[in-house]
Amino acid sequence: MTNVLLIIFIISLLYVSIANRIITYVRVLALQGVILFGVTFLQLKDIQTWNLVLILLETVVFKAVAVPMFLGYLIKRNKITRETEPYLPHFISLIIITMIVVITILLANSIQDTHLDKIFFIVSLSTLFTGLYFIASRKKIITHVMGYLMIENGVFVLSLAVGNEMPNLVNLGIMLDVFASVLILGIFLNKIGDVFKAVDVDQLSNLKDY
Amino acid sequence: MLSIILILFSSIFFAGFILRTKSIASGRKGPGIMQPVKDVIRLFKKGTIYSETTSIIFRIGPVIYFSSVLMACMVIPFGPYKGIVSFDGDFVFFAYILALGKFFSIISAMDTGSSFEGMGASREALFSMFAEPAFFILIGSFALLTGNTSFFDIFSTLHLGSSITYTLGGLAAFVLVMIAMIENSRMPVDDPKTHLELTMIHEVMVLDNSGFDLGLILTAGYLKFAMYGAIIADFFIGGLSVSFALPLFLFIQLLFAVTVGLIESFMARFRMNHNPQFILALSSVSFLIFLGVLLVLEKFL
Amino acid sequence: MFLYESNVLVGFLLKAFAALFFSGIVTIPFLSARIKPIASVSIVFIIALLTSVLAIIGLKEGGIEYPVSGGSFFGEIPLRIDGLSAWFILIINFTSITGALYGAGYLKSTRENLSLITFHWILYIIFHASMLIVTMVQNGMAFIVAWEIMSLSSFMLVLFDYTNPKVLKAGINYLVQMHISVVLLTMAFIWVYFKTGSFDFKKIELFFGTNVNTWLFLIFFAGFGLKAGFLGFHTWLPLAHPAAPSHISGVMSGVIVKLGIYGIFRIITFLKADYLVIGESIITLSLLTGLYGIMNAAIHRDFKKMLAYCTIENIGIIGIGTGLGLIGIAKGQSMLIFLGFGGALLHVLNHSLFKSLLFFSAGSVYRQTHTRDMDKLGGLIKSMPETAGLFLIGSIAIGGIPPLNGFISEFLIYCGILKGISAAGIAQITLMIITFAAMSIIGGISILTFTKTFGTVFLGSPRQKLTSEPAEVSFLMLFPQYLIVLLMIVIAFFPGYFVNILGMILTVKIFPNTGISAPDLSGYLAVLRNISLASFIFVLLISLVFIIRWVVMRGSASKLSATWGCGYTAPDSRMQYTGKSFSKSFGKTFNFVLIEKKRYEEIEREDTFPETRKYQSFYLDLFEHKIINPVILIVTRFINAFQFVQNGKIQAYVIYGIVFILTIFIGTILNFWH
Amino acid sequence: MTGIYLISAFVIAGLIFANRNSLINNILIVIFGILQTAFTIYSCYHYKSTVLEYFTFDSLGLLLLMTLSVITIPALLHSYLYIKRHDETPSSRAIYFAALIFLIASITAAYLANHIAVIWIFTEMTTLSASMLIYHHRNKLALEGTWKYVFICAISITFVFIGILFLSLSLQHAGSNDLSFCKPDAL
Repeated sequence: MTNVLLIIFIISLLYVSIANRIITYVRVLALQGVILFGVTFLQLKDIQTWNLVLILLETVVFKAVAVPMFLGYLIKRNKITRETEPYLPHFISLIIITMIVVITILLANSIQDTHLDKIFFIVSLSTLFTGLYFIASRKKIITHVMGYLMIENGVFVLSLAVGNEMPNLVNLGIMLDVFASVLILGIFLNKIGDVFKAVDVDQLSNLKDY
Repeated sequence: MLSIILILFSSIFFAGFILRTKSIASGRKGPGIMQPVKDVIRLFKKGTIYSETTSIIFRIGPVIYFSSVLMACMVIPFGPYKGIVSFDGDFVFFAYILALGKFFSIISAMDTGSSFEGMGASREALFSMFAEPAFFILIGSFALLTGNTSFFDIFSTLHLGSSITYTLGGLAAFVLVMIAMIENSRMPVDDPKTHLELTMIHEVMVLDNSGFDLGLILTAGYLKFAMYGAIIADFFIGGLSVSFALPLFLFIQLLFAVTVGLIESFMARFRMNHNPQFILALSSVSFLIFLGVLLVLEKFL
Repeated sequence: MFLYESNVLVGFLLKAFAALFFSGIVTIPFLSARIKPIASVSIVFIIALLTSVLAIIGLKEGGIEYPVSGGSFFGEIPLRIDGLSAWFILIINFTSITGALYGAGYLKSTRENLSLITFHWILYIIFHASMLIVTMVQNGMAFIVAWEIMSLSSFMLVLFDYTNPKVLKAGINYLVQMHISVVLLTMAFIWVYFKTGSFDFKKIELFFGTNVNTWLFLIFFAGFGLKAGFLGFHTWLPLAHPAAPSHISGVMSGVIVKLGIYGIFRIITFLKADYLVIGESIITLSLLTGLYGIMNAAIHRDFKKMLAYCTIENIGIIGIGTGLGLIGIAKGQSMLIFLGFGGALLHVLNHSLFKSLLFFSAGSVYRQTHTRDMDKLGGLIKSMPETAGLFLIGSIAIGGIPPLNGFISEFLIYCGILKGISAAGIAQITLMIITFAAMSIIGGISILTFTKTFGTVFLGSPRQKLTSEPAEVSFLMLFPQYLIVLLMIVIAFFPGYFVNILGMILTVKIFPNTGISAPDLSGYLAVLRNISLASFIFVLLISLVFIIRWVVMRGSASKLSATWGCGYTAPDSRMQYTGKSFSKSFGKTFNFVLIEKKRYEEIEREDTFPETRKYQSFYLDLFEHKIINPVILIVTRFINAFQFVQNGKIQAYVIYGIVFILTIFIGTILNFWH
Repeated sequence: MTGIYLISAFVIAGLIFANRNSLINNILIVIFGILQTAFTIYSCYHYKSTVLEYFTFDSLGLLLLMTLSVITIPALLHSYLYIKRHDETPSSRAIYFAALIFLIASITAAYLANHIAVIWIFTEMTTLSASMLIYHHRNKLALEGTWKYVFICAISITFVFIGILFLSLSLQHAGSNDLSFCKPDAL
């Protein structure tokens, strides 16, 4: 069942690569939160109850509800246009993300480690690279944030793979989630949207070596 | 032999069910279930008009298109019964014989020298080209899963047992439904019922066909639907005995028809330049099926 | 290997071959213009007959060995004709005969230029003979010489229309690239010579047995790959093929390119280790070759250039088969070896057939219309019905569509992939499934390519007024094409015979080296019988539907009218979909591989009333324009920095000499070199 | 002492943040300077001892800590002069110094920590405080700089976390579960 959820997780990556609207990204992030909730529920059997409850709360409340709502609010408040405006066509994005998945499959196979559940490894690594690719290939700052959130989801998946042995690492991951998302989104909400009217990364290129 | 009879049988009602679903979804009563078949019979009786530009290609095109679809149907098995033609790697033959039909339908559209039909032909070639790898990866994955390479062997040894195999079956059904939609140029890719400028793939290719030829082309379309329906059904009825398989087969065909109708009722057509990425996404989904197969086979350590 | 050391028949045949070859070259210039083509065709035919007999003996007996004394320079040259050589000899002979026949018809109108024709036919004979010798000799030095003669003669054949600067440029490009190939091959043979002390091919096996295999194989692969046109080595193909006269392009694409494949196969038979890594790299490269070739073929409007790119695609497919066979050796799977190598070799034959057919019929179109731009043509099926039919058959076959021969070889390779999937590690599985998908997408694009070409050239109505009304070509040009179609149909409907031969070749050639026992082919022969049965059923089905159609339509009315223009009342033939527009959306989707360049003048502000304007769009080769040309530019700039050395002053040149001598002198005195 | 240092440093930072009086502000800064120096001297005398389970005064940590303390004093002085010359408002001054002290304390703790997760937490804290410092001027350029800093740091911290995860995986492989650098008994 975990594997099924994780495969759906990868499908969400593919879906996001051909999505045209920002709101679709938000929905996919929410979906990923729900999937992570399911995976956590199924995967972390051996840890203490209160810790599990904390993690579950984090995934479902923070990842699946709060952050997406917050993002939706940001989009509305800052009047961000709804198109995603990638640098590369969606077609190429799709090819690249498929390639990423294939390469991580091959990479995962080359690792000789019985402790590691390979499917977790594949999913987290491909999510990670997809997030990085998103940051590199999208124009808007808000899509950068979404790429970052996606990376965090990927890292969370990886931390779940070791979660039974070291639950404190999962907690650390959650701390990272909350900390970075709040910081980044906070800055975004308070400042960037007000100061920069059209939020393209092209506007954020004044600081450089001349 | 049984399979082709079943496919022919379900193809009679298929288009009718789609139409009926669509009319119910839009709150109309709609025509009878047999109306599409009656239309085809009416077309068979009619005379034909040929364009002066056309050559022999235009006359043989529909015939070869129809024959290729019929031939492809012969490859499909039904549960415990083989198709008429069955050998190792027959699905390659299946895909390529369909390609032959497509080849002739495309060049017969080019034969009219019309700008509209050329446009349709070009898009048909492009989109069906993108759909090929999805089908091949899909069947290749199941060939890997079962260790067999013919339709019959794959389906008869395929056991859906665990949650992950059900997911694979579901994903495969999704991919096949979408391939069927692309092959027939139906809703998410093209809307067959809109005005000419908006309907740009299959319907526009057959603008100049009339009479018997048009009837053949329409029949081939219904057959294609029933054929893909049969493949989808085969994913789930492989190991069953006939008494279970037969109703299940008909039920899946019905379900497929209703699904197509619902998709056509509630989805909007994509923009033409978004189609390639959508169709290629099917290949990526097939790739995930492949990943799932690897998981089931425990190839990861 | 069965040795036929001093068999009388073999000796006689070889001597007859040599005698006929030399006497032919000497006598042709003195014949009258009418007899020249007839004499040359018959010489080619008889040489082909003699060598085919040799090849058949070689096949039957499992190999011929006939040492020839090459004087003090070459030493003893072993002539060996084993199954592999025999297969290629037969392919070369068939294509050369059809090419010569077609050429005799094709060159009829240029008969007035007598010396050119003489030269052409002499070269054709040399070319044919050198190709045969390349497949026979197994001495590195002699091989290189034959290879060089082959390259040179084909180069001069390409230059038939030498007054055209474009042809000259393409020819020079071809010449240079072929010499890079020769340099690489020479390097490889010399390496073997230094390690083993002999140029005999058998010593390569010794080399591979005692050294790391990959590097020498890489050099050989680069050398032969240049000839075959693998990705990165392919840039000469789309230039040389359109430049050459059509029968030469047909033979070049059908056979010369395949000799690169022959070389690679030959080296593979000597390999001793590293099968897996070599196989995987070949598959990967071939995959990219195939995709790249067909993508480019899909967008070009010059139909001979399109065919040239299509050749690259087919080389990719052949390469995929070869790689599969190598993986089969690595994994010890005899069936995979058979399907991979057998599929590749059968595709070599098939491609030589349908590609020469396509080039010949395309040549007929060019001969009648004098243009290679498909967007200027249209509706030719009415004036050239037979050529159209032949081109259609070639198009269907090259797409690998049943019921024609292309399907058989592609099917074998598909089956090989399916075999390879179920038995290897995960990296191979993934590679296989990607190959599987890529093969299918190659098939899909080739349908797009050939529907486009056939549709625009032969269907619809003429797009431009041609200078002369096209008419069907002469029977002499059609006859060889029908011959090819006949063989294609034989392969398509009776593949078992050819597969048996391939099984025999591989059993003798590949399996003993690897220690893997030959597979039982009966299963696949049954499958192939099933395929031909299915093809028959299909043909019957088509005829049945036709009969029904005829019966039903007998009574009903049928009339002719204008094409339905969707209400537009003034249709024009220029409004038809063109080749460019047909592949436009494809080109746009893959714009990261297919570089489109446009040339036009912008409308200025002052141009109140727009005048007639020109808009031009064309595609560039990614490799040529993004990789090779920039590198050449950088090298040229670097070398240009030394321009001052070559300054045209005689004094400076003398000074260089003095400086050189002084350096040597001083160096000797000061003992620099010890 | 380590605990006292950390707590008092954070308390000082908090007080500065709350305070608007310039004299008290200066006094607190001086106190922090003394505290930092004192703690450095203290740690020199407790070389190779482990305190509070997660902090060890090892040689690398000490070296870096001394460098930090040497830089701290002129940095505080310079900040004082800079703020004074630019006529900052009390609130912006308070935020500035609070963030500065917070940053220095976090860096100190990160230097001395012997557990990779603890280091990681303190590194995050440095990111937070440094971003506040960067945003001091509150104009468009500062905002751009802050955004870039925060975003890149967030990604880098994520990567560090991935590294920790991999490390823990390989530790499992080696049969261990401990992510600290050195066992107390090894010293």
